[in-house]
Amino acid sequence: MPSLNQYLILSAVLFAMGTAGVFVRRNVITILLSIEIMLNAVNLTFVAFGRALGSADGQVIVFFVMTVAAAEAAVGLAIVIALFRHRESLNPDTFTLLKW
Amino acid sequence: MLLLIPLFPLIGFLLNASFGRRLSKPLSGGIACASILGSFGISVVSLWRLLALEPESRAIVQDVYRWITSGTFNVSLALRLDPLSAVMILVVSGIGSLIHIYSTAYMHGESDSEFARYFSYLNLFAAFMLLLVLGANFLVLFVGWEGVGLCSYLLIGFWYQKKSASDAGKKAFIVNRIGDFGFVLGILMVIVQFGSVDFVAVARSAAALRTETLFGPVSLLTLLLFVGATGKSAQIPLYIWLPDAMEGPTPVSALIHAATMVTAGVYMIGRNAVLFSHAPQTLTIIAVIGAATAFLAGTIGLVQNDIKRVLAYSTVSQLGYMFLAMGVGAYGAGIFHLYTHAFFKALLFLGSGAIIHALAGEQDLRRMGGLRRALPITYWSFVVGALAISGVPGLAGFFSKDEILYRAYAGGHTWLLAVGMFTSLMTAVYMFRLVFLAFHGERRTDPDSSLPALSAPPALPAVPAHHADGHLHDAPPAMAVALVVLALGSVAAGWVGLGGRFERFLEPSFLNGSVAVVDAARGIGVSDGSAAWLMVVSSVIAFAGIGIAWWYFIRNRAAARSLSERFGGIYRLLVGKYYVDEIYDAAIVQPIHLLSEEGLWKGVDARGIDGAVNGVGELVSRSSQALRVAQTGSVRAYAASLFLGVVAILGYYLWR
Amino acid sequence: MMLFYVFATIAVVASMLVIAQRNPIYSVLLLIVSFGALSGLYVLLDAPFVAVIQIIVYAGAIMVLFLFVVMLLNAPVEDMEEHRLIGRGTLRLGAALAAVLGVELVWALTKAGGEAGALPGASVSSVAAIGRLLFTDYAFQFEVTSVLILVARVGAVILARRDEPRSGRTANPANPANPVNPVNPVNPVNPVNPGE
Amino acid sequence: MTLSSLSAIVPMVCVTAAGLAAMTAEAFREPGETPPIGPLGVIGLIGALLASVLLWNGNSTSFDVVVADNFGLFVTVVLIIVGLLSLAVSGPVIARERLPRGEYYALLLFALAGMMLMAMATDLLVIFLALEVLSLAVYVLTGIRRDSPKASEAAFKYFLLGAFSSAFFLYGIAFTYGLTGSTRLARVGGLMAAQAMAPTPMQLVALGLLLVGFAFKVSAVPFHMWTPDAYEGAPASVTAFMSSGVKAAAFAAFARVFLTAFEPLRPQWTVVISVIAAATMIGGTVVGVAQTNIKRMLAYSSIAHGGYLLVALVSANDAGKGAILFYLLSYAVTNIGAFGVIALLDTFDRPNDQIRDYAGLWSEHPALAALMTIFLLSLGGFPPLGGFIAKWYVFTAAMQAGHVELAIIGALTSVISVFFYLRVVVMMYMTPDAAPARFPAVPKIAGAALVASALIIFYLGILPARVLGWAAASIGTIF
Amino acid sequence: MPFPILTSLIALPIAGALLLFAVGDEARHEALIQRMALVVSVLVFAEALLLWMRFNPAAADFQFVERHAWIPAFGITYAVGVDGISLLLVVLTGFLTPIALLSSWSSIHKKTRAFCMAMLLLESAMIGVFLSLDLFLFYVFWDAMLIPMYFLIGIWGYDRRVYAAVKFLLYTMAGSVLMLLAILGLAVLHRTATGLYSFDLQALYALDVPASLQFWFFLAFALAFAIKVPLFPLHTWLPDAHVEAPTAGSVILAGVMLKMGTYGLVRFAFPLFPVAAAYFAPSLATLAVVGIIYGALVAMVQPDLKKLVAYSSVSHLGFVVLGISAMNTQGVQGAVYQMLNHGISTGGLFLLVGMLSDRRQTRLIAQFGGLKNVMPRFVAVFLLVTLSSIGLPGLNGFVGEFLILLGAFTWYPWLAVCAASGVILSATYMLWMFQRVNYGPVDSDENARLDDLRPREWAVLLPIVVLIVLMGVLPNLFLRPMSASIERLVGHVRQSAPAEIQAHSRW
Repeated sequence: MPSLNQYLILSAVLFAMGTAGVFVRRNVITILLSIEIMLNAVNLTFVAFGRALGSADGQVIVFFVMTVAAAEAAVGLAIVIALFRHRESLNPDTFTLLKW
Repeated sequence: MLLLIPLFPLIGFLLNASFGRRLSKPLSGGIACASILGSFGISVVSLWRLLALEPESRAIVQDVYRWITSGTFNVSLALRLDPLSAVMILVVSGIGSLIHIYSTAYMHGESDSEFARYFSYLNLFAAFMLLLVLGANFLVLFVGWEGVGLCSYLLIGFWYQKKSASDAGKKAFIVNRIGDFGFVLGILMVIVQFGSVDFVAVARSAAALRTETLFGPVSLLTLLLFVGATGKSAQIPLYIWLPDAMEGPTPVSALIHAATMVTAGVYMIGRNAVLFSHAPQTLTIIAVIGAATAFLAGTIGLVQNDIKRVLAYSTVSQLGYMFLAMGVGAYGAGIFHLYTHAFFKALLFLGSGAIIHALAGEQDLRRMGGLRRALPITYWSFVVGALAISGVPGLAGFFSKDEILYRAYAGGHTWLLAVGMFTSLMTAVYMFRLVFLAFHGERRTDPDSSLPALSAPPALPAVPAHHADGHLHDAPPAMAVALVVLALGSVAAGWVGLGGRFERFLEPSFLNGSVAVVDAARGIGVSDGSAAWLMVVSSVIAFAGIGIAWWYFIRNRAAARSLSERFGGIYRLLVGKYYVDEIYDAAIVQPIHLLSEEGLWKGVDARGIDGAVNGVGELVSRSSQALRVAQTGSVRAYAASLFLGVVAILGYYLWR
Repeated sequence: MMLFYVFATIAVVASMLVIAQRNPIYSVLLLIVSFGALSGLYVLLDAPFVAVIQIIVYAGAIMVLFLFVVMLLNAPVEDMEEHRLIGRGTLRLGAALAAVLGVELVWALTKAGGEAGALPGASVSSVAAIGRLLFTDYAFQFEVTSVLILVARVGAVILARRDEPRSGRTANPANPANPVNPVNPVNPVNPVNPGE
Repeated sequence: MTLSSLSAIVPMVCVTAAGLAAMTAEAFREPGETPPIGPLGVIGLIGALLASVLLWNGNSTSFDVVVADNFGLFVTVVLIIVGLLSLAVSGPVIARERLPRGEYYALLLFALAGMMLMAMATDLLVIFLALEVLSLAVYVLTGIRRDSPKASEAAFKYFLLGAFSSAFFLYGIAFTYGLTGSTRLARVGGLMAAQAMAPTPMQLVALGLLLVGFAFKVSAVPFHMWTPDAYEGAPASVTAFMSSGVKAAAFAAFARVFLTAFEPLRPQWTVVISVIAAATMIGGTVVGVAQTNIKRMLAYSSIAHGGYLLVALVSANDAGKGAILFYLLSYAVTNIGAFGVIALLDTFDRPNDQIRDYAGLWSEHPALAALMTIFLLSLGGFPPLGGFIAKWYVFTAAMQAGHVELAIIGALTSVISVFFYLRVVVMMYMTPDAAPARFPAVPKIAGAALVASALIIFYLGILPARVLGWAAASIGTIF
Repeated sequence: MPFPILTSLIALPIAGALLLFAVGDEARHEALIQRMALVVSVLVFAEALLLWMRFNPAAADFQFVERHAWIPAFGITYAVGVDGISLLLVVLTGFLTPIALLSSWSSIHKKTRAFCMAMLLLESAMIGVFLSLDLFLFYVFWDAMLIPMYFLIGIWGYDRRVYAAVKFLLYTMAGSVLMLLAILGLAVLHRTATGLYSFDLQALYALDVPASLQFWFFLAFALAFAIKVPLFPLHTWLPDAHVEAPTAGSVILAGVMLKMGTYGLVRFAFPLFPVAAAYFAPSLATLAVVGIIYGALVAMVQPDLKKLVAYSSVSHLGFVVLGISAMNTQGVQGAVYQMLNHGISTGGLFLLVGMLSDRRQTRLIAQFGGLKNVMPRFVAVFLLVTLSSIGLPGLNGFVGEFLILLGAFTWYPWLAVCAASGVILSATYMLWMFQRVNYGPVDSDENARLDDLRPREWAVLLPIVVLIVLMGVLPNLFLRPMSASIERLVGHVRQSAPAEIQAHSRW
């Protein structure tokens, strides 16, 4: 029976990985994916805490988070499509019309 | 009543200043003369009223209105007529009137508007001068003091198109300002020391003090006042402006730079006799400076070739004489000399004016000579003036000079006496050099070869040939009147002082109702016959001087030449007026100018301070550019900065 | 206990591979794997409902959406060309920051003593309970999510919609050679909100 | 549940309804006709306004997660004003850019609803949801000019960073939930107070992560990088809307969370927020100096203003209580005015968004130039304009709270900011115009809206007493 | 309730400015606009004179006080009142504005309406500054004043006008924001003392501020005012602003605005923080004296007439600050008097220079010469104004300078000595300039073609000429109203400074 902290640490590690994703990949899709990783890490935390507190709120919140994640994904991908229409690329570094 | 005395000329000024350009010459000239004559009349009347009073309480005071009030300090525009100021107003308005009249003829060449402008200035001067001598306190005196300075500035620069003229005017004003700097500080000290600016009040509280044996506050403030006097009365080290002031019209030189304004310093000391008597150190300094000035100016006067400059230096030298008198405590004698000097020096200037008028602006002695026959009136009046200033017995100069010398001797100032005597010798010499060169010998139009050429004054105005040999006309009536009257004055003026009557008359002004500190300081009365030998000596000196002049400038010119060659160095030094102007220019004027231009303005202001100010702006925009580049436009860089923030915050919380 | 480590390792490794992949398609698939592991963990935390919707919504819907877009845009491999605007330095810094962040979080958790205890036995796990909560206490939030999704849908539509070319200030760089079919990205989200 | 218990959400419901109406109207319109969608929005907003006026001092609560206290209502009113003004300036932009009118208005209204909810929510989860609603709507609005690469790029950057920040925010919520077993601010506050003396690392991490989430939304340095790009890329009307609306809502929630739930940890967050505030004020102003694009310039200026608001937050004491709200109001009105002018000047074929494009505006559009001047001077904090009173209020609060250093930094940076505001003024008045008559005519409604905002600014500057009183009273309801 | 004369003084110009809106700003309305503006400003002047008539010179306290709650929560009131110190400055403002407006009739033809409005708004802001009895109100006017001036310089100025305008604005703001913080600090202090905020001047006079804080507050105030004066190292904005500003702007700037700084010192910095004031007075005075000499020396070598006058202002205002620092009746009274003098004589100089540059489109001294030949009347006025600015006795300049010197001499003789040397220098640079411009022959034929004063220009200059003489001859006319208030001020400041500080400052 693993302890709460193990779950939390696991989610922390996942969260950190998500953040790392922005920098190691030069691909917008992957960056969006790493955001999903972060959200899932948070979900894990919620569920674990809910379990520890013995309340179902955690799980309900996770439900909402998933909805948000879906919505974000939809909008994000739409933006990516719009962007891709202008530049034949998914490399975030090419989108630098706006700077300084 | 008293107020009217300065008010008349002031009104004249206002009239001429505002409508002058529309008035004809006779009218504007008439207004001017009328106004000054009016104030002369009132002066005579008020002198009469003064004489009616008790000798001890001879003073008429008029408090016109409260001028400045600030806390405990207040000054009113008060006028005070006492023997001293009576003498002064008579001199000013009397000689002033003569010169006004003289000017109507002398300035006739000017256009209407210029003519009016000239007379408005002249009236304004008279007004301020009268205010100066009538003022009952330091500030009123100072108003007049600066006012006459202004007028002298305007009149010296009357021919403003001539750069030399406007330069001279500016120089006069600024040098005077330097003196006034001291004078103002002196007044401030007076206020601090005595809590009042009223002459009588100051004298009273000063009399209460003990005479300073060491250099104390009173000595300091008197010295500061004297600095003002050196400026106004052209004493070392501030005498340099007076010779240049000759750029002005000659009557102006006669009135302002000989008879009246330049004597204001002497008057001021006489006015504060009690104060100065309490500061022996200052008096000594005054005496020494006076003597030195007298001597120095005399030596320069010996070799000048511009007729007006000779007179100017002689004026400086005579003023030195007066200060010498003041310095040895002979206030009466000093004022006496002031009074006599006014006559003959005005006479001499007007005479020279007549010559210049006749020669159409020629001022160089070497272009004159043999004018005796052509200008008889001018000649004889001029000779009288020369005799008077040289101290030939019986004429005005003799009495006053002799009085001064006697006082110096009686006060035990042997050196001063010696200097005084030598100076009067020189006086006689250069005056008669002038007479002989101008009037005797034969008519010359080109510079006399027998005179050393290196003393050519700058830019001799070329004389129109027809004038040079064409017949010369003597002074026109308006000028002649002035000359004659002044000539008579120069003869007669001295006699009023016979047996010290003049000084006894002035005494109350010096005492200002205080104990008789003036002579008590020296414990001697006025001159009686006891020093008859001194009179003899001084008359001998006078004649000796005339003789020397005769020897060198009539008998054999070559001697003068050889003399000047033998002492070439000294001669050049004298002709170059000891190069004082050059020294001042190099030592003060240029450095200041350079400092301000390169150092302060372009250096400190533009580069230093403003540089710093703009530097701040520069710094901001530079750093702005630098930070701006951090906004690379790459979303991943933005994310990096975001995470940086997160890590920093969490780190702070955990590590703390 | 055993299972925990198994699922944990799978989740971590899979996620690591997700961001290690060049080809986005692989990343997506790997992410689905890691999500599976996560739902396993949810089961361990006896939250079956979450575990299920994790599979249905995430793996089933969202990831499919991703996959869909990846294929739509068919830009399989990322271009390797460098862009001077963002140097390697920044990236290294970023990665380092991510690492530091992880360390900080873990440290904070280990430093915290209180919650380190084992999980209590009892727990609310029945779907019914959650459902009740969802429609009583969380009714308002639920409605809010409906607006949220409405916004998302509208946004997705107008952003991704193929626009009729118009002249204007921005003659946009040559449109994609490949025909882009209009997509409606909102469908997958429908199942999770019967609220509408 | 009785009907009265729904009262608190009436304002946002009105707005949402208006949004839905807008969509429906768009959906069922005949091709070619243009249904009056703008007016619909106006009606909704008026309704919301009436509702909030009626709710004033009511302190009613709905679902126990939304409270219509005066604080929330004040911000709501500010948001309604923002909404009205942005509706007014949006019209011309939509027409010119051929934007999808219905969707545009709908998204704008939904975003407003989200903002209102954010201002009134008393539950972290609700705040998060509201945040997402408004963020998603604004992301879309930013990129709504599909044909412009700049717009899409702006939307993308804004979205990506926004998603990250909300992940952090959510993580913070998770920890808070774990610590307190609830997301209700009241309960969170209680448990935070319980161990405020020795806060556990997890408390601090939760605090930090929430802080990050808010700091991003209010675009505080160093979480500000998205701001200039998003502001430049978005259509000017949208920029106007988000630069004032988003900031207002975010600050409302920020203040509510940190002054109620995390009030016990004030010593912990004061330091951090002070540093961030200083960095924000300096960074915003200094970088603004070098800008040549007026939208970017104003973006940096709004970053700087975020800094002043943060100062107001840290020094939120009985003096500075009202400062935040008053500043929000005056800033929102001024900023929307400034961007409104930009929106009106921008033409179909050229953006006119470079500062040098404003040369000679005075001679062509004296009225617009005057309005722009008023807005800029108010941003610069000159009396007798609202911006001055706002700054003065903030500085008073700072002095009262003893944050002299922040006050000094604020004062000096406002001087620097004046420099770049003046560059526009110099262009408008003191530089001869290069090419004459480039500027479009000004539509009546939009012009009227700008005049109205100018009048509001003058009112706030000359007779601020009443509004100041309201602001102080309002925030009094939360702590 | 009595007629609110002070408020109407402030409001009248604003009303006038709004009235101008009624007229379109087309060129054909120009004359009308100019006349309307002039009429309004003349009315203001008339009202100011009325105020003077009804002013009770015997009373030291503020008169015609109006007090209305403004922001009660912070104890901010709309409080205006006038005492002997501010009275004449208000009159001066009312006096100079019509003159400035009239002087611009021939020179300003671009956007005349905006110009007139700016002038009027500026006037009411300036009057407001002099009349406010509430620090907050004061600051509002103080800052609001900058904007019209900024536009005046920036739009209607000469070549480098933008640089000058921006520099002027930022320079001044940089100082005043710190003053704002000090004001806030005072209010907060008042709250900690009494529990209520207050920005009311008299309430804050009564408040005793701890010495340590006084120093900081005083420095903040002094910085703001010193920049405005401007005091020696902070003066570099002035030459630029003066040179680039249009004539009317320069007149107002030199005539009234610079007085704000010195007025601020008298009204706020010294009485609010007597201890700090006593502590810093000697150094302040030293800076002032440095400024006197420095300004004069730099003015001497200026090739540009306006720059020369600008630097001479630095020198003259040095005197004012010196007098204030002396903090005795003569010093302060002289200082206030000198403010008026400077306003009139320097204003006059700028008008004259403006007339020259209108005629010749240049302000370089070298370009002129021999003007006396062609425009004698102009030169006569020029001479009079020059003399008044070098402090010739009998004209206005002397009275102020002498009183200041007297006050300073009784305090720190050496400072007075150094300051007095400014008397020499001022004569030097002014007369040199005068000579180069007016004397000598007419060398260039542009100069030969210049025409003498026109009637409108007479109308502009005559009041100034009259005042120059009047203030020199009958100074008591102006000194009496201010004496009571100044006596009280001096008393207040001197008593509040503790002994050891007294010893330091020799007060």
